[in-house]
Amino acid sequence: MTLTAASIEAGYGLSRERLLQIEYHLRLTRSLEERIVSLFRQSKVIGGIYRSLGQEGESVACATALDFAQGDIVSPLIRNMGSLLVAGARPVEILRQYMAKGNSLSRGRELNIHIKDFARGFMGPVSPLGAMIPVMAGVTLAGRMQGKNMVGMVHIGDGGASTGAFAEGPNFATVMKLPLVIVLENNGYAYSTPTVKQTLATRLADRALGVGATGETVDGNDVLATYAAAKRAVDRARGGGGVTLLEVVTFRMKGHAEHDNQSYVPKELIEEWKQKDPVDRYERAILESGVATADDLASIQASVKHELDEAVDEAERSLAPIAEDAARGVYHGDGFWDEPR
Amino acid sequence: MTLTAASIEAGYGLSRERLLQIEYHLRLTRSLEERIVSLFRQSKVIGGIYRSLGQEGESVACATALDFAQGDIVSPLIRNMGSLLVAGARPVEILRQYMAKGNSLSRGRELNIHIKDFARGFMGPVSPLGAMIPVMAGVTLAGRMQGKNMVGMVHIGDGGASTGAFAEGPNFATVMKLPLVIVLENNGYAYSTPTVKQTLATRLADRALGVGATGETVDGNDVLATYAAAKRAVDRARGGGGVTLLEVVTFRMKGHAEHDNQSYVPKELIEEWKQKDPVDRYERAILESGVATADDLASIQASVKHELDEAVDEAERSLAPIAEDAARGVYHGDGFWDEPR
Amino acid sequence: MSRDSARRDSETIDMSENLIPKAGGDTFYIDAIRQAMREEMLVDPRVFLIGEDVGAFGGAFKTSSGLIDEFGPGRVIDTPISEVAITGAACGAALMGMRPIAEMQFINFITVTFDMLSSFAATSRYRGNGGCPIVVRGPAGGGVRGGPFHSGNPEAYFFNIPGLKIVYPGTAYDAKGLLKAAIRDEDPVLFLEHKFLYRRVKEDLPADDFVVPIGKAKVRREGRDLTIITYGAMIYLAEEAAEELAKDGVSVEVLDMRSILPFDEETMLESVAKTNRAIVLYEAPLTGGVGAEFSARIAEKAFDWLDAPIKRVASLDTPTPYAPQLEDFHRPSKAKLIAAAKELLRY
Amino acid sequence: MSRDSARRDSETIDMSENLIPKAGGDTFYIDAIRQAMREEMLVDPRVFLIGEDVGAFGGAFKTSSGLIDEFGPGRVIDTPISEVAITGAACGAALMGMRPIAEMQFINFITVTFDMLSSFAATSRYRGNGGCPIVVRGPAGGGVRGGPFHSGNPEAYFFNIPGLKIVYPGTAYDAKGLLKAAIRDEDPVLFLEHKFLYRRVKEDLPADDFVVPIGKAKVRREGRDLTIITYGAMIYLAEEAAEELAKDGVSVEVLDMRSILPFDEETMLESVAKTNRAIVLYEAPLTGGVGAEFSARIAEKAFDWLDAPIKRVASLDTPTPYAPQLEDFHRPSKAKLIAAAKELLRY
Ligand SMILES: Cc1ncc(C[n+]2csc(CCOP(=O)(O)OP(=O)(O)O)c2C)c(N)n1
Ligand SMILES: Cc1ncc(C[n+]2csc(CCOP(=O)(O)OP(=O)(O)O)c2C)c(N)n1
Ligand SMILES: [Mg+2]
Ligand SMILES: [Mg+2]
Repeated sequence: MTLTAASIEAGYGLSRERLLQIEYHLRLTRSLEERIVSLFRQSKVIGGIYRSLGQEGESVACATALDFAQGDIVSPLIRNMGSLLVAGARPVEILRQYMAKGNSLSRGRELNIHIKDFARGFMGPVSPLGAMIPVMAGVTLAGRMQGKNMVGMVHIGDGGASTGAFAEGPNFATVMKLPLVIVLENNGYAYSTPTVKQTLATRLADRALGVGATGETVDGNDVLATYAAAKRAVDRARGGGGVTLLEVVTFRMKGHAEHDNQSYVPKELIEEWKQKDPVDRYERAILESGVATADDLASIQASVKHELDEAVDEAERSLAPIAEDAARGVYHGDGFWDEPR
Repeated sequence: MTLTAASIEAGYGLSRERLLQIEYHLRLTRSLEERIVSLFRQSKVIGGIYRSLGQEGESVACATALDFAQGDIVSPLIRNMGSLLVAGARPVEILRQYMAKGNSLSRGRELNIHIKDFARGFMGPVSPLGAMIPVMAGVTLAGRMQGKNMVGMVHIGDGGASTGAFAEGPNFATVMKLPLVIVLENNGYAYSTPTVKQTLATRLADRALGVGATGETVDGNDVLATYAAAKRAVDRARGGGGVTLLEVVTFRMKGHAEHDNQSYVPKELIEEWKQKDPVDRYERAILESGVATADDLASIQASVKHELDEAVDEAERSLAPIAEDAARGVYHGDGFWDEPR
Repeated sequence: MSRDSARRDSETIDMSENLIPKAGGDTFYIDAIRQAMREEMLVDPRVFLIGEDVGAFGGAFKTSSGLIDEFGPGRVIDTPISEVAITGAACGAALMGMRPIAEMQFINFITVTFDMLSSFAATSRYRGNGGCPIVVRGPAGGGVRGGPFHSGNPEAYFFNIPGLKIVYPGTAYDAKGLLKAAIRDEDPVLFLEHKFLYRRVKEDLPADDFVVPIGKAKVRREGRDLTIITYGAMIYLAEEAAEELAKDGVSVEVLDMRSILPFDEETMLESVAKTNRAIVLYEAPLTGGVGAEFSARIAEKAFDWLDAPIKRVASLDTPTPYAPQLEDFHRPSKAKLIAAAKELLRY
Repeated sequence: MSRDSARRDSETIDMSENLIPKAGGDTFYIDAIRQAMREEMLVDPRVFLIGEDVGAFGGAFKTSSGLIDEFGPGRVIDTPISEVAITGAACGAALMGMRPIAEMQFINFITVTFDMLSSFAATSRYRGNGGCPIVVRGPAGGGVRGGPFHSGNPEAYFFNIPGLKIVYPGTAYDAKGLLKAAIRDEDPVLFLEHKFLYRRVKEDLPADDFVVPIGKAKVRREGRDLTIITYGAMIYLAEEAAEELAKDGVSVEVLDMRSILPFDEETMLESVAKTNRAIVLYEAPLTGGVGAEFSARIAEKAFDWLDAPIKRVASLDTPTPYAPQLEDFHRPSKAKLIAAAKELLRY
């Protein structure tokens, strides 16, 4: 079946404008990470980098299925920078985090994408894997109490799904019929551990069965299919249909962090997944369907480059935090968080 | 289909002797609990009582499927006194626990069935629900390392199955292909919480799917069926087939503990389950199949009574612990656990 | 733990009942807790209760009895047995502007969700993730023959975790006032309630709304010769010892810290400056208990005032044993307290 | 946390590298840990290692690098990301007579399994459930720009839990000797290893088997005027301060506690009896840190010897911030230590 702009619009409910928006977010994610890597090499990034190369598709697709205007909130993991960008986090905000600047959203206290802004609809994770599932259950519980029509979306990895914190969340959220979408990213590895050593389950979405949630598995490198599955889950949640555990199958194309050369990953596997690159596939799809021209893509890339040039400049110009501030803002009442930075 | 001694022998591999042994353990469990209740009313029991009335069948049946001579180990929960008795715990040992005697297995430090003896093949639980699943995974892991052909069996309730500790266990044990049988007792309630408020899963055994284990559900009040299912699971474990999550469906006929009059349980439900009493059903089965006569049953009950009379006497004669001992036996090296009591 | 058996065992506890106000008082400690929750739920729609069996059943100890009838299952929420999810959901709701109260059926099970409280709740504000105003409460304390897993005093586990607050009231008044303060607080508060006191202490409470500010200690008894610094159920043991020492002409000041994090260093130091002798008394095991911090602060900041070493009286460094004989020996006792006092006074 | 970035940031850390033995030494702290595991696995078939990525990958920090080649996947066991299961399985195996070493990828994640360690492991022997000789180890400590979740010093969380042991070595020798002692110990031991020291301290180690007994402190530097009581990576800060104070003619004794539970009260008191002044130094936040207990013991048992208050120098009462400027301010510094010392000396 050949796609056309009209068939995509009909099948996925995505206008040309939104399709180009997706392309923009895909490119923005990929390019921003590349910038971070080069800043890292210049010793301008504090701490590690956790790449989402080859997984940008699912982050962007899933977050695109949310309706932030309705108060939806996404809680990404470290490899979901794309979700943050879709929710409206600005590249400079992410760069300031990586560079531990005093005017970063966490004011230099926290790493990479550990940032939150409910007004825009995002909350970064804490490091202990699994914890954000219960937390996002609470976010959606509160949303319901407050009469909001919001949906929560929370990401977890194939590895993180082995934690007890993760496990309590879906059961709890499901029995309370909360409007929560849990995106389980099966990207083949958790650090050096392949999924087959993480669990004997053949389909991670089957965990939904054991708690009475809806489970679905989708090719996470197929942006449109992932969007469609995420949209179904979001609609189900908003419609009172409860929790969906959406397994997106993808692949971590880089090591766990920058220093890890992923020597433990068979070369052929990397080659194989390179062919399935979500950005390439998506671009082919929108080109072939006539949604976009090569010029459109070039102009998106140019504007991404321009945006990131400015963002990097702005981030580099940002000041380091004031040492004495380390003592403040632990508890309410000292005014720290009310002061501008 | 009418059962006969021969059909039971053929179908279940249970000889008349073992069938009478089961009957003995069922009656011993039920009667021992009744003794504990009456000691409680005389203020001779410290702390609470957690009855297994109406659930004795599954405890006894599952433990009977183990082979303690091969080094199998069962980790019961509070309502699995029957498992302990099958494993060879003596009634007086359990009474001394309840009465906090100085010569109890825990020397007065621990409650009810929180006792352990690996030589006989049992280890009572800690109170935090779910914890024993990982612990028993480790027991079987060690067994395999030591070249033993042992199987572990661990019990958890419908409520306890909502804990993160529980959830980590089956995945961990399954991916390591450990010889572990997890008996999930769905007895309708966790304290005051009915299973429908615990989870939306319709079949708790489905949790097995999400981790790649084998799942099975059985009528826990049908002693023979439960035995058969447990035996399959034990054989699977011993044969290298890994973890089974065996859901036994039963009903908690009493409140959570002695002070709880279970006002929250619909009367009809209790009536309904009374009809399904596992001991009654089992006795009917062995009577009707000709395995036992009414005289056999009477004589078993008489010997249980006799045994318990003596056990109660012995427990009552046991001394309270020595106060100063409270300071000892926290760490190795002070000799406390080497001294006789 | 059945309530009856707890009651039955009370005679063996080294904490004489006669010191506990009974006559005239009409609000038990446990009812003070319920009142605080109820009143805050009445005035603040953001407040809700979440935990195991807290709804129609009213909680294992009946602390929330009746609340579901008044506020419905939307605000008195029964949960699966999932402490991580309960506290995690409370955190998420708090970030959304709600004021959740999460009940642990027994405070011991707070250990299950240690990570959520230490990693998520405690750090949330500091990390720029926003204030996380949850209350986590549950029955703590021993003397009820609860054995190793139902007698816990976990305050020290959380004491080195900046971002949390911890309170441990010993009276019905403080229970109500501190719980209200905790619910209104902008930061996460662990509210430890002593199950031995639930139905043993009662007093008349003001009809009007009141709070007990977090971080303020209370001098329960004025004295000149020695200060006993304590909190929770131990305040009664301290008063009992003070009473007995008074017969020998010794004037003991009893300081109820009430709040543990933050704690009222000022009042503590003032008292020691006056009496020049201090005993720190607590129910948890000695080593690494929060009383060590109290002692360390005095040793640093009131050194000049000290006429004698700072003593501590606490439980033995063991888990809580089950048998009454063992538990009584394990716990602080009046005898140990008086011996410590006499030693200091001889100094 | 990439190792490179940790290294890169080392210059900003207030812990001068020149004090750290380098020349001649050939065994890094991290290699000492691996050697201890390897040697114990060689002589004792009961010993095995279990944790995330510990096998072919050799662990996130490469601490177990090569062990799987020597001992196979049956004894160097990769697990799912399940800290409760890892430590729980270690407990179960220990009860069966094995000697498991459970690795936390970062020590912070030990909070996830707090219940297993506090409820199960710590109480096992006392409850009659049998000794539970597990070792739980993992990279602790800050100064590596790890931010709030990769810089933890969790020793105080476990310090009020009788039944556990806790050690925190600061040198390669002690790392090896204490880990061997921990593996051979009959009780559960938390072994905290300082990730900042992994590849920064090295020394020549004896070729023969040796252990460092748990519970024994070590006087690293003799002095007459003041004792700095510390452990972990802070020993270097203490020595640096001692060095600088020596220029002013002040003679500082540096006591490395090494073991935290049990700790060497005797050596500590002896030192204070000699110097009459004490500073307790630790890397965790001040309030509720284990140093409070050290201080409290001195205040009770060495009171007569004290010529001045007992001071503590520790991290600020905040989570660990990420930016170098913030983290450095958060942590104990030589300046703070020297200021505290001078204050005491003026006393
Ligand atoms: C509870 C917990 N244990 C261990 C870690 C250390 N850790 C960080 S990321 C990671 C691997 C995560 O794998 P996965 O969940 O599959 O996510 P991916 O990296 O593939 O995106 C580990 C083990 C952690 N953050 N939290
Ligand atoms: C982690 C944890 N949370 C709470 C409790 C308190 N508690 C003890 S038994 C119980 C109910 C258990 O229900 P279930 O697992 O169904 O077992 P049943 O009583 O029905 O046999 C609860 C909530 C506990 N022991 N552990
Ligand atoms: Mg992964
Ligand atoms: Mg149940």
